[in-house]
Amino acid sequence: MTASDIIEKHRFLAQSNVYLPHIMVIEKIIDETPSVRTFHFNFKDEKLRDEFTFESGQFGEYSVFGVGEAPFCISSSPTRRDHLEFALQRVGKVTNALHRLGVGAEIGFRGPYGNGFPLDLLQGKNLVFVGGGIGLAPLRSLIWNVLDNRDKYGDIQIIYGARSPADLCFKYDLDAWGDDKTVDVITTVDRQESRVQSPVSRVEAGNSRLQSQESRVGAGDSRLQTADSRLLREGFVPQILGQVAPSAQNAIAIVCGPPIMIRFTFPVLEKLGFTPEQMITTLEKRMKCGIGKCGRCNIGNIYVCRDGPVFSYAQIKGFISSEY
Amino acid sequence: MGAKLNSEWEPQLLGFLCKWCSYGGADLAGTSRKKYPPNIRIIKVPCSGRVDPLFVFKALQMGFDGVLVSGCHPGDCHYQTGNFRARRRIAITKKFLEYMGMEPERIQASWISASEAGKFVEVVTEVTEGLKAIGPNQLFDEQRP
Amino acid sequence: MNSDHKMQQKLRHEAKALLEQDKVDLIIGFEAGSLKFTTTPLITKSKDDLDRLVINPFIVNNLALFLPDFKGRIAVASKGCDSRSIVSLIQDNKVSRDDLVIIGIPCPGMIELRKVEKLTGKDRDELDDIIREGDKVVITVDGKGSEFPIAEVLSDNCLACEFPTPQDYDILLGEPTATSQESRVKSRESRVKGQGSRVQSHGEGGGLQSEASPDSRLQTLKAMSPQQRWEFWRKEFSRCIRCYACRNICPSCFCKRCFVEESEPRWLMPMPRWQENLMFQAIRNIHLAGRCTDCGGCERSCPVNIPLRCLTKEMYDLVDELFHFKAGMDKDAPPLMTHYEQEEAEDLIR
Amino acid sequence: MSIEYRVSSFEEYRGGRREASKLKTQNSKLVRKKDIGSVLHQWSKDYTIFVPCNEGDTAFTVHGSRLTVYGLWDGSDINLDWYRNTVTPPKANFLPPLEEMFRFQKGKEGHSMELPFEPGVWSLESGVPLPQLIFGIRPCDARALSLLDLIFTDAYQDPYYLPRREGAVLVGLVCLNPYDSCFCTSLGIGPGESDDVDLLLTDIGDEFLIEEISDKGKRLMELTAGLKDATEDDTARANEAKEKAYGRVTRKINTEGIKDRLLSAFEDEHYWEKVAAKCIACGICTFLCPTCYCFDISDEMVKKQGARFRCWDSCAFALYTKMPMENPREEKWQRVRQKVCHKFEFYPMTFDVIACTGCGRCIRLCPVNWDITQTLRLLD
Repeated sequence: MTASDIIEKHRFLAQSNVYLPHIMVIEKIIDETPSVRTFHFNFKDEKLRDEFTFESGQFGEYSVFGVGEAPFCISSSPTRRDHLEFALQRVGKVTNALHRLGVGAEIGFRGPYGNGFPLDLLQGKNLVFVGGGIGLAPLRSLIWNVLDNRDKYGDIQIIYGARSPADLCFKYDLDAWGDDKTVDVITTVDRQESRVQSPVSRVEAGNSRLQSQESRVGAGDSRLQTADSRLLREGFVPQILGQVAPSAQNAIAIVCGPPIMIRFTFPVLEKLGFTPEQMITTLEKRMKCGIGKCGRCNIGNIYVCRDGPVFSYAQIKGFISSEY
Repeated sequence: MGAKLNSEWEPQLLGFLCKWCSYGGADLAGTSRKKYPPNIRIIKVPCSGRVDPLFVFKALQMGFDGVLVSGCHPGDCHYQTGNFRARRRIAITKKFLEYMGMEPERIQASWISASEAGKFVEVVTEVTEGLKAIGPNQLFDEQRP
Repeated sequence: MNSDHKMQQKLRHEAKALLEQDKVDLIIGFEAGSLKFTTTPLITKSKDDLDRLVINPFIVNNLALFLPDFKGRIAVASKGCDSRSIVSLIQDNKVSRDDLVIIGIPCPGMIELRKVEKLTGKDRDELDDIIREGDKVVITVDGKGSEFPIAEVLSDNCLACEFPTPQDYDILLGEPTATSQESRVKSRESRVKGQGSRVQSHGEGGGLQSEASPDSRLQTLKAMSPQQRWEFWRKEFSRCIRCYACRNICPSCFCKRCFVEESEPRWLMPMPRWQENLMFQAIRNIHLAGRCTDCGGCERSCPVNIPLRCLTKEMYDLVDELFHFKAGMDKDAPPLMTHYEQEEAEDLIR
Repeated sequence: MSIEYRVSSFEEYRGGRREASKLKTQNSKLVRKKDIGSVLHQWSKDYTIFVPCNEGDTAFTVHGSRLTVYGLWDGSDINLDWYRNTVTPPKANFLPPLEEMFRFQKGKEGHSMELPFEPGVWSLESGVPLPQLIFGIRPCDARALSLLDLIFTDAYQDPYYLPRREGAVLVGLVCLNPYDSCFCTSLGIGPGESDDVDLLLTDIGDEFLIEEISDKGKRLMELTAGLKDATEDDTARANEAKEKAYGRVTRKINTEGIKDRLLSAFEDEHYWEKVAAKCIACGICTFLCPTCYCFDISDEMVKKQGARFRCWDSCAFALYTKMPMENPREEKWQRVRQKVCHKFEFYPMTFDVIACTGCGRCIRLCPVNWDITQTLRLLD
């Protein structure tokens, strides 16, 4: 190979450089909770808007130029394509920077990465969605995907919980699903009243004053926001799951939430008769590259970014107790 | 970095001023319309003891030509001992960075009370002149001329 | 039978007794390493392991490093510099003296393998034997032994050591090492001279500075202009790969979260660029003011041979010069940076 | 962006490539040691040449220890009689400790991005990009690069590493004087292994025997003037030297069923705590491991211009896996377990090959002599 061959080769590779993000524009911002915000965004290059395809459960690497990159799932459904959505909690450097952005700001996006939920497997099954906190984001993409093809699936049950009424995400979705007679929604909070304010949300409360209010849209007046105790149960998600006791017959449980919730949910499902193959989860790990190179997101020999983030419990059972 | 070599180059000085004394001194200099070099940018700190050597180094790394840490006179600290502690920190920082090869003029410290507007003007003027004499901070440039 | 061997016997005996009498839960000492002329820390709760404890001229690690990692009562083998690090940790409330049994090793100095390698032109694993005999060392290569003065192969920090016998101990394994008054005087002299050379031109009185002077590198540096020194460090730190071995081997670097790991604000980029590397080391040294006991661990562990002791020793001397403070001498004394005197260091302030 | 290609195993991945490039009949040539300079000179027209050199000589250390690294060849004659192996592995030439991935800037029209000139090519001062030729690479390190190829090819092609790799020529040098920390023979590689290099040199006294291993190597030899054909006697001498060197590697590990032994020890917290106790969790063993590839990505922006960089990262650091709310590998023993298992359990599970080549750097350079061979021996 001569030097000029190599230069040619590089030109080609440079154009398909997997690490180069697309420029995206933020179209709308929704405050979900004091520390969680949903962003509606779209490709700046309009040609790419139609070319782009993804599946529920896949994620992307979002960057604020000069600050860094972080992975989040695409929280909108591939069946609703006028824009894309992602939701994030402000917890670190990149998420803080994202929260400081307003409508019209540009972010970098590369993806979609990962495997997505196995829709083939889910068809014709009864689905039990178990979500906690911001873990509803990936589930939400799948739920809307399923609801937009309602006749292909059996019974649908959604068990969702958060720390307090104010920490419930996607209240407008919870309301909409609650209105849907074909869906059974159970919402729970760890504690009903006298919400202990987390340090994060206190910082947020201070910071949001600096934001221009008109560019953002509040979550609206949800019935859940009034903390109506008839609609809200009290207790941890795994506990409520045990009480609701969905049948494992022809069912698949899809679980997403903080690691601690995931760890406690699997035993409950096992007790209810779900086999490891019937339990599906989507995991979160610290990631940098998103494409199985940088090394940090492994659970055993599995890379969450490359082989996941969606796994059946059967796949990760061996490692989950000590590595997740 | 070419601009730095320009004859119109003016040193940039970062001042960490204690809010009880030195900041008051700077304020008084301003309100009493005393003239002092505009080269100083001021960060108000609760006490000179708040100034971590890290701040000083970071400022120089970011391209400031000099750093001035200023607090209350010994014995006058609002928190009793803050400036005594600052003094130890500044002493080793200054001496150590000098050993590493930084020009000693770039790290400066002073005690200025809230009434010493004159001293503030004097210190800022002297320090700025000193920085002009040694030239721009090119310590962290990739290649030094 | 040389004194290392005697100390080793006593160490094993004492350690066994401490475990048997349930006076401690854990023993930290040294055992033979897996390579020639190396040792490795032995951290054990089991009596059966204690026959592996060794004392030889290669027990270089500063075992104070491990103390904050473990709960319970610990017996730790400790050389002069290690004991000062332990005292320093006590001053900083990182460990409690009540939980410790310090087994003191009066230290005759550690052999620096890199010096042996330089002397013989061979790598460590190509040497047959290195035997210390008093103030001589016999190095055998290809079956042929050659004798050298021990000073030629001792670590710089050992040559400059002021307190080879532990400052604080419960058990001492041998007679205190004759506090080498001589070396103390020598190091003071060279320091004074070093300061002098800041103003004077280098070379004056150069006859007194022998090659073996442990601080000759510092003096060479001080004789340079600030620009030359900065250029020197720039070059050295462009080799740094930021493995943080210098930080992690250091008992005084006990922060749970180092400033380099802070992301908001991001003090320095997590990347091996000389600007960041230099800043990391400068700030690390400032944080270690009054804590560093000149054990030499950082320079010894650096895989890319950055002469880090030229920084740590300068800081060590600086705190002595400015505040008459030596790290780890008195467990009841306050740490350097939490304390002050009414009158000090005023000449540096306008 | 869908996954194009999954690597199923080392043998499968390499089998095809090796078939395509490996020569049916191998030719051997001879070059006098003092002529190496002129050979390199001929090669330097098409390649940027890296040779082992000693940085320690110029460093300001009273300890004159050698700090051997691959440095840009300066055009002078070279003598490698002193050379054993480098401190920094040759992976640094393909996955540099720090590299700029792309630049970005914010203008009136929003953000724009720009790749550095020819990403993935070492450019000479003249600005002409040339592929690399690594002269004197040890067989273990060459194998390590083959192992790295797997991860950078699998699923997504890495646009920085792979172009550098594809252009490069590896000129191996048989390792006649292995260190006491070497254990390559336990991993199916000998000091004279030729599988992963393009040319293999053996020191046979005043001359090097050069074996053409791959097509790439053959082409290079065809362009090289001033070489003699090797006689059968020369080849015999080289083989004898290799044989002898093989016997000099005395450190061993038992790789038989190691994957399963580690799998069953995975949950044994007591074992991992014990072996990790003296580890200081620095990055030496991972940064200087020829098969470790983990990296970090970070942004830097000054005013409105910035760049995204990637640099080496290590599983030994707690920050490596830290998430805002929790850290799956907070404890040192978990990180030590990750390091060992990644090489001896996870890599075999994914690619059916152990990601260790027995180069011994991690043992040789460890500040506390943490020895992976001892750790593994405890599992026997």
